[in-house]
Amino acid sequence: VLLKSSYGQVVQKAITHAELKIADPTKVLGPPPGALGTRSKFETPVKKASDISSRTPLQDLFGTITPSDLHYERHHAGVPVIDPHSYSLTIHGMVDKPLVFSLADLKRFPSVTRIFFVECSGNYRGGKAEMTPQEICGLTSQSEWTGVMLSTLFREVGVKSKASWFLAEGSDAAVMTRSVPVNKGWEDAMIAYAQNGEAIRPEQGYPARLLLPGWEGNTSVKWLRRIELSDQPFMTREETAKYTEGVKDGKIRQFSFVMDARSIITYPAYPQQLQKGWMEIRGIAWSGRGKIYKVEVSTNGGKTWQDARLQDPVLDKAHTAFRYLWEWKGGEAELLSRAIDETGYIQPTMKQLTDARGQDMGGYHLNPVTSWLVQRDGKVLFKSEK
Amino acid sequence: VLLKSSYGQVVQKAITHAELKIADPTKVLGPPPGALGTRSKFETPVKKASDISSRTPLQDLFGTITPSDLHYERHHAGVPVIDPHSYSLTIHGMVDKPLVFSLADLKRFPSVTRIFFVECSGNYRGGKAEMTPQEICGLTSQSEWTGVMLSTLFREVGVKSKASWFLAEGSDAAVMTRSVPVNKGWEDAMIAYAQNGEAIRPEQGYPARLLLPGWEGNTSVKWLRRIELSDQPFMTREETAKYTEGVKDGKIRQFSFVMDARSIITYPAYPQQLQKGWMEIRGIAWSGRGKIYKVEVSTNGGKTWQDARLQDPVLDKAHTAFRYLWEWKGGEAELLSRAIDETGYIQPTMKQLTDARGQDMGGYHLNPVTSWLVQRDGKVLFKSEK
Amino acid sequence: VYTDSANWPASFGLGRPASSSDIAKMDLDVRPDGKGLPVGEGNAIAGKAIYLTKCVACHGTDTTSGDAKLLGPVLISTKPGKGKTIGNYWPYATTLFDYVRRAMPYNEPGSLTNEEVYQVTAFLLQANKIIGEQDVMNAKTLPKLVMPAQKRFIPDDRKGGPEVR
Amino acid sequence: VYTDSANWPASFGLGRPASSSDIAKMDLDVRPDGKGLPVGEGNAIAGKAIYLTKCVACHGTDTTSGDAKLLGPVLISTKPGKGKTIGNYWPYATTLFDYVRRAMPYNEPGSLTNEEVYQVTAFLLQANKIIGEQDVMNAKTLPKLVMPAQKRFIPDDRKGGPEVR
Ligand code: HEC
Ligand code: HEC
Ligand SMILES: [Ca+2]
Ligand SMILES: [Ca+2]
Ligand SMILES: [Ca+2]
Ligand SMILES: [Ca+2]
Ligand SMILES: [Ca+2]
Ligand SMILES: [Ca+2]
Ligand SMILES: [Co+2]
Ligand SMILES: [Co+2]
Repeated sequence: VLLKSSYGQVVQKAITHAELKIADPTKVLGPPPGALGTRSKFETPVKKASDISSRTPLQDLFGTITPSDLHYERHHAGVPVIDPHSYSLTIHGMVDKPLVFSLADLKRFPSVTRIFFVECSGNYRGGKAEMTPQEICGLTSQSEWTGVMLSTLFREVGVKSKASWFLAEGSDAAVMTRSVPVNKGWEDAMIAYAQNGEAIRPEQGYPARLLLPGWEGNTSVKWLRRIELSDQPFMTREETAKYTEGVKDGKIRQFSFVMDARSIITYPAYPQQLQKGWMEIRGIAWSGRGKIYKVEVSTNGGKTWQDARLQDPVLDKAHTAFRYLWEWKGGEAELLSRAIDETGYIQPTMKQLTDARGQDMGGYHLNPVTSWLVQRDGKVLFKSEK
Repeated sequence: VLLKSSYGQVVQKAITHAELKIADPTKVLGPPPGALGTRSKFETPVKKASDISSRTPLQDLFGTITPSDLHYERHHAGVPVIDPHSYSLTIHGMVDKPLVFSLADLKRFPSVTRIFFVECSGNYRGGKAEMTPQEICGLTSQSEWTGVMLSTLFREVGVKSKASWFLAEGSDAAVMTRSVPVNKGWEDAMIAYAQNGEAIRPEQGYPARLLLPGWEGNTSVKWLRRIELSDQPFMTREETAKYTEGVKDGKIRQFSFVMDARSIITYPAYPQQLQKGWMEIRGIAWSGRGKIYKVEVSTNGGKTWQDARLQDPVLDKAHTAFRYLWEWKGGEAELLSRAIDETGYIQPTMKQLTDARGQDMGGYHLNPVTSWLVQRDGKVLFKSEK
Repeated sequence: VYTDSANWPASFGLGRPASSSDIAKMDLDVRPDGKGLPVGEGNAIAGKAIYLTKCVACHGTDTTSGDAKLLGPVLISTKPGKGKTIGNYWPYATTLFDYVRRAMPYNEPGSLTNEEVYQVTAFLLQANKIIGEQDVMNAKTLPKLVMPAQKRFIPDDRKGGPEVR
Repeated sequence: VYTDSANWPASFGLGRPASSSDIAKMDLDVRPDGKGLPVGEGNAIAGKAIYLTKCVACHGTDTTSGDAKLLGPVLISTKPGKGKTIGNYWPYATTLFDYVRRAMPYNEPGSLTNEEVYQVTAFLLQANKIIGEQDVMNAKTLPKLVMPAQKRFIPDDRKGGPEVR
């Protein structure tokens, strides 16, 4: 039935995609413009959730931006509900003028927008052949973040010259805390209130969070309510009992903040079924120490390596898409990628990591080269090193 | 009630944000990690829909990426439902080898990711003081697009040297068609299948669309099913009866593809209520002819102009965030911004446009400087020039 | 700029050849020179009957009140100042055939036969005083029509730089 | 790199002064030197009672089977090879007070009084063989404890460049 109305009005307001069974879409009017777009019903990318985290479906993504609702999650006591009108950020301790900022205050300061990744330092899983990129290292995601530089707020409160660390505290039920060297605060720490063009999502710290570009995700405290300047670290549970890793001689490495360079091939990868012919091997590479300088790809298990093409612009501390043309003529193959960052760091193998750190290195800061085995029948399997 | 389970499991799986009434979020466990993130219930950005289009809420956005579900919509017969498995793109006409590509085929070709805006050439509304940026010019949005360059497909089908135009045809119920000079195809046209990291949304052309960076949105045919190479334009309805504009002496300007440089202040803007003190005047600037070279801001109705700060990286044919620090001490003010692109084009006033094109210039390609009147009481109103 | 094809194979071997019948199935366009026009023909008298059944509800007639809320734009008007219409704005008659065939009637796009499209095209041209009631529109005659507005169309003269155009 | 503060005013005048009571309300942290520890005290005997009421369901006891599916990590274990526990991994006793006060019990975080936190902290330290049953934990004694694992902690020595560390 047609509704008469002014120019151009269309009529099936109530019909959803799912109800439409379209033989020839050129013959049937579709739904009119709406208030919010949708995903195609043929596309259902989802995070893979455990009790304590959920992982970004890297194998389903293109380019470098992670859709906000697919950003990985890691929280220690669930996602708090925070009313933006009662939200505040208090900065105190070794400062001249302790101040309380409302969200509106934060938004009036000079702002900055920057694309970079956030990665959990526990971002490695192995152990079987049937693993997707999401399962192996889906605890990394990238957004366009907007907020105020922490240095701008430091200037406002007058951070004392003797202050060497600050405590960042969240207002989730874990009241999450981490100690951060003041230098990082002056350098490039950001208090972000927006993500990918809109208000930051609750799972990512709504209404405002700390962001320490290139550093392990846990330090980028979400739902940030307080910053205390100090002349020593606070030795919170997360920086002592957690997020530290065994190294040789029974030692435990602490304050291992930076995420080392890494890459993963996301196509082809398990569970894709390969077809013969030309294709583009694709993946992402990133480094917490700066820009990706180069990504090398091997299709023969590391015997020879070729340079992949990097997607411009290559940004600092950002997921960088890489691409490499390959013709699969059938037969077995082993696909690897390794990232090299601008410091000259070369993504290591698992063996190199174990050699350097010892057998008790635990699960943090593991960034081994990932290897995919292509079988004769086109099956692609993860070659787990553990 | 607690559910016993393995390490770290939390318990309120069924409780949604809306049900939670949190006094102190540090005292209540939140919901655990999930398969898809959500918007905060305190944030409800929406597109403003008419019968034929819906507009991006520019005043609610930060940075430069438009969340995919807030991308503006303009379609001529609704959003078609297209099964990606039966989708195909046929390229024929003046080519050596007419070919039919499946979506899977398109995705195997060398791919490219690029951030740029798409804008409707009818993107101007005026007429009253109570208008938001969304209402004035919300028919522009920006995404990170991924796809195959049309030049790559041209190479594959062997476009004949005499071909000078191509027809792009959609598979919506309007079977939308536009003629495009072949040069644009070789230069930077893209067949995109992904947007902001994931499959392109139905409203933006799922599963694949043409994208002509910097050109009026209508030419970037969505739901692309066919490209025909020709030695002349096809003179479709959209490039004759529509998307043409009257200029002086009764003439009608046709094939006016490029979107001229433009900017708009999105904060402060109607309906914001200004508070005295320092703030950042913010907006976006863009040009279909290349990079934004400069944005100038005036706070006194155009008497004096200052350079705004541009957000890095400044990308080609891309929404570029600009920022300018301003202290409102009370009293009246008039805020303006003007974009200057790398060709030296300076965003004109409405009067300059009318002077150049005459009174019958119609509603396409109107990019006048936008002016906001700040009243004594802090109200911000649009100063409509028409 | 965006592709470095130096190491590409001559062909990626992707896609399948498009057969003539593949193409014919979707090759819907009509060019100003008549390329794409199908066999068949029609005149305004036959077209009027179709228009009054399938089009008038949304597009009205010359006697429809200017205040009427129509779902579609006015197609028939001899009144001056009626904005962009077929008679005063459309540069090519072939466009009318092409557009009606692909997109109209709005609620049942693609439902008209080629014959019906010729007929209703003839009717709209006649109602807009381009042709007479008896004139037959077909693949030969339609491209020959010179529309009143055609001479008004000029190519885009904007080119960047300081000048506003 | 990201801010050009050349033309900034000395202060943007945004935010309001934080009063001592504003700060006191949320100043929850405890440093290794004891800064932040509140008045109050407790010993392991009192702490055990709390533990058995409010903690044991999720954390078990030394006799809990290794196969038990616990909601929380094992806190008390004298068995070797039990992974990272308070006795063999935690470098500072103050961390225990700080963490329990802010985050435990998991289902009712922030519900313990300072006195209770001292008590349960004492119990966990005693159960992990750091202190005796009668030792009183308070703002004076707690920072003085030297935890067995403290000497194992070293700063990060990774620094980019070709060497894998
Ligand atoms: C259900 C409503 C409806 C019916 C029935 C309908 N139309 Fe339309 N028509 C429209 C709408 C709406 C538009 C504008 C579409 C757009 O702008 O994309 C339109 C546009 C047109 C145009 C282009 C007008 C211009 O100035 O650009 C022509 C020509 C046209 N219709 C012809 C016809 C013919 C011939 C029929 C019958 C065979 C028909 N229409 C039946 C709603 C209708
Ligand atoms: C409802 C379950 C539950 C209860 C009750 C509970 N806890 Fe926990 N506890 C947990 C979980 C889950 C974690 C891990 C949290 C994380 O990793 O973020 C934890 C972590 C801890 C840790 C840190 C362990 C480590 O190795 O890092 C300590 C210490 C602790 N709890 C003490 C207590 C004390 C003391 C009580 C009682 C006053 C208590 N817990 C009650 C679930 C519980
Ligand atoms: Ca309408
Ligand atoms: Ca670490
Ligand atoms: Ca669990
Ligand atoms: Ca145009
Ligand atoms: Ca054709
Ligand atoms: Ca403190
Ligand atoms: Co509120
Ligand atoms: Co299907």
